[in-house]
Amino acid sequence: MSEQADSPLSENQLTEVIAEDAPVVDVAQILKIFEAALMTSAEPLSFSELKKLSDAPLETRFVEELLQQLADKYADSGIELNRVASGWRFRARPEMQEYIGRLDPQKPARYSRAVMETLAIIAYRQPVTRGDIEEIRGVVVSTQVLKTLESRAWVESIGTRDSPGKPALYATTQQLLDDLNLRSLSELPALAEMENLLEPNHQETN
Amino acid sequence: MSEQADSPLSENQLTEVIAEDAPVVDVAQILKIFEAALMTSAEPLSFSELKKLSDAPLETRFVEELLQQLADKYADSGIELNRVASGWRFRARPEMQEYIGRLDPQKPARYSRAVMETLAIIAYRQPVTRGDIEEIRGVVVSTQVLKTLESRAWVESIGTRDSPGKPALYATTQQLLDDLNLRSLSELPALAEMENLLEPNHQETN
Amino acid sequence: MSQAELQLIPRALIHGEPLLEMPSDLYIPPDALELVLETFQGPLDLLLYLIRKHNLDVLDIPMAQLTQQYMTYIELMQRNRLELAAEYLLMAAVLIEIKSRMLLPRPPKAGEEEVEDPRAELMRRLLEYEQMKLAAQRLNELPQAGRDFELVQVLIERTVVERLPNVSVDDLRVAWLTLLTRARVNAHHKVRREELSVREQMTRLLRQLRHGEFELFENLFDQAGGVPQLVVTFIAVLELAKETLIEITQTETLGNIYVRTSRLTLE
Repeated sequence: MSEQADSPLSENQLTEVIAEDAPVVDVAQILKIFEAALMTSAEPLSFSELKKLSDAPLETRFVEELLQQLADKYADSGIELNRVASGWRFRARPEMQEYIGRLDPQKPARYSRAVMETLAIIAYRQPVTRGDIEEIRGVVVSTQVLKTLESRAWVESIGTRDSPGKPALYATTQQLLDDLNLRSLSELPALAEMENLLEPNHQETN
Repeated sequence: MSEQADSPLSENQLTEVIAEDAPVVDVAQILKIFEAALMTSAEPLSFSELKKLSDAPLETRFVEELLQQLADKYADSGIELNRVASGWRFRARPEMQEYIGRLDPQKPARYSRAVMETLAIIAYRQPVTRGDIEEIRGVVVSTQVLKTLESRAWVESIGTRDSPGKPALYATTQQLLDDLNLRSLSELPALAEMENLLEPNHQETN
Repeated sequence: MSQAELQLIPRALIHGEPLLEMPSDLYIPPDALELVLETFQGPLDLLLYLIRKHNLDVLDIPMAQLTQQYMTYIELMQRNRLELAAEYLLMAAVLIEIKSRMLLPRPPKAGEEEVEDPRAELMRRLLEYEQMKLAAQRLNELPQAGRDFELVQVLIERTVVERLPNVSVDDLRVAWLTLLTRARVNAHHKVRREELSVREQMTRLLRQLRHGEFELFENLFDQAGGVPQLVVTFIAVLELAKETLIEITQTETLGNIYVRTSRLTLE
């Protein structure tokens, strides 16, 4: 916890980064503002939003350095600064959940297999129509399942396919990535290789 | 910012406070838990809630000391730990508001054309009924439009016309003049002049 | 039992017994059957279960065996009058069709043409479904905001200023010009030139008469405003009378003139 006391980048080091004729940045002050903004914002903050918080123009590289400094400050605490799809945000460390959960005995909903399979198909095969999802799952997809995902803002309709009936095309949102603490779709768990699935269970795993 | 590195109460000092046969409290851990819980809770946390966060029983006096330590940790940051009627909570320091307010996605609001035209008609033709406005605009005037203007206290109904249906008569208010920085309605651009601003339809506006 | 299989099986108690595995003789208590039906996501899921449970090769499905097992389930479910989704029956038809096609003697190879395995499409669908099923499981294992971790949300007290639109005199001018332009296009909307102060006086007078009582005519005039003001007010009174917004009465010749709003409904 002593890093922030002992080894922050000095102000000189940091101000070098910004344009010479720009107003001098009060690093300690801007760090406080970033901290307060990130902690109070309901949504992750993007670089462009963070830049708006400063009177002097800031370069992205400098903002990144400040964020790293802030992340280091919380390296040994109950919360952490993360970068996710739509920006930067603080979260409680997952290992705190066990305790925090005691304050609200209501357990958050776990989604049914129908919901999760539909989400997986949309995530890995997007954009897909309801028909595509039904084709893969082999059953009718209820409107309720899609509504659940849409009301969570995890999937959205991004247009229609140019085929009879103009079916809506579904895709996943940034919100899904944010909620899973991911930066991009490429960070989703890799799909199981089809070949591995092909292997019959000949070898008994007693 | 260096207090938490240099002068936390030592574990020995703190554990003395709790009952001798109670499990030993991991002060660093419980501080992290308090921090995470206070940062993520929508409501202030009371002593009894904070005590629930610990596996070992904690005395109120000890919880208070821990909170003081946490408050000190944030003494030089963008947020602060406060005690309020129903417990403890973090909040952004008031001086941060000015900066964080910039993130509001609120764009300068604009009134719709319907609202502006209705206002213009009431201003220039008062007192008028809704029917009069509709006749001039050539379209139905929605209740919402009039409500918008009334809630702004820019127009008010000053009576009804003695005709079928007793339609309300609308006029502009002193508030409108104040907001437009005018002393009287006669300071509004003269209609006659304005008509000259318009090119006759057949003429070319080169 | 493999890991994949474990995840397929409902974690439920049937008559106090955990339902971990289908009994090999396929006898399933009726209420458990209902649960099983709810547990399987459809015919593909049920088929996958049977294939994995019996260590069948997806690439070389013994159709007779699989079809027979599948049909046993379907019959059991029907016997118990469980409402079977149409997909299950459709799949039964598909299985039987594949099975019968495999029984037919293969036509002699005409040239290089390969005869497609009637099971190919089913195999493809089963594998694609299984891939997505596993993906769903892994997706569900990812820590989720609100379920597995909490987001930091520190209070900020905002001096809430509702930002109302600003309107300038110019905005009004633009609005009016738009109206004028339109009025010219639709010639029947006559927008007359008019002295604004008359209108202003009309509004002022109506406000003054709002109480609904008779008001002395003279009291309507503001002497301090000078002659132009008096004229404008007088025109306003006449205009209001013309629009039947006010009543003007005089009980005797040269007597006092009284003015009131015409049966105005007051708010």
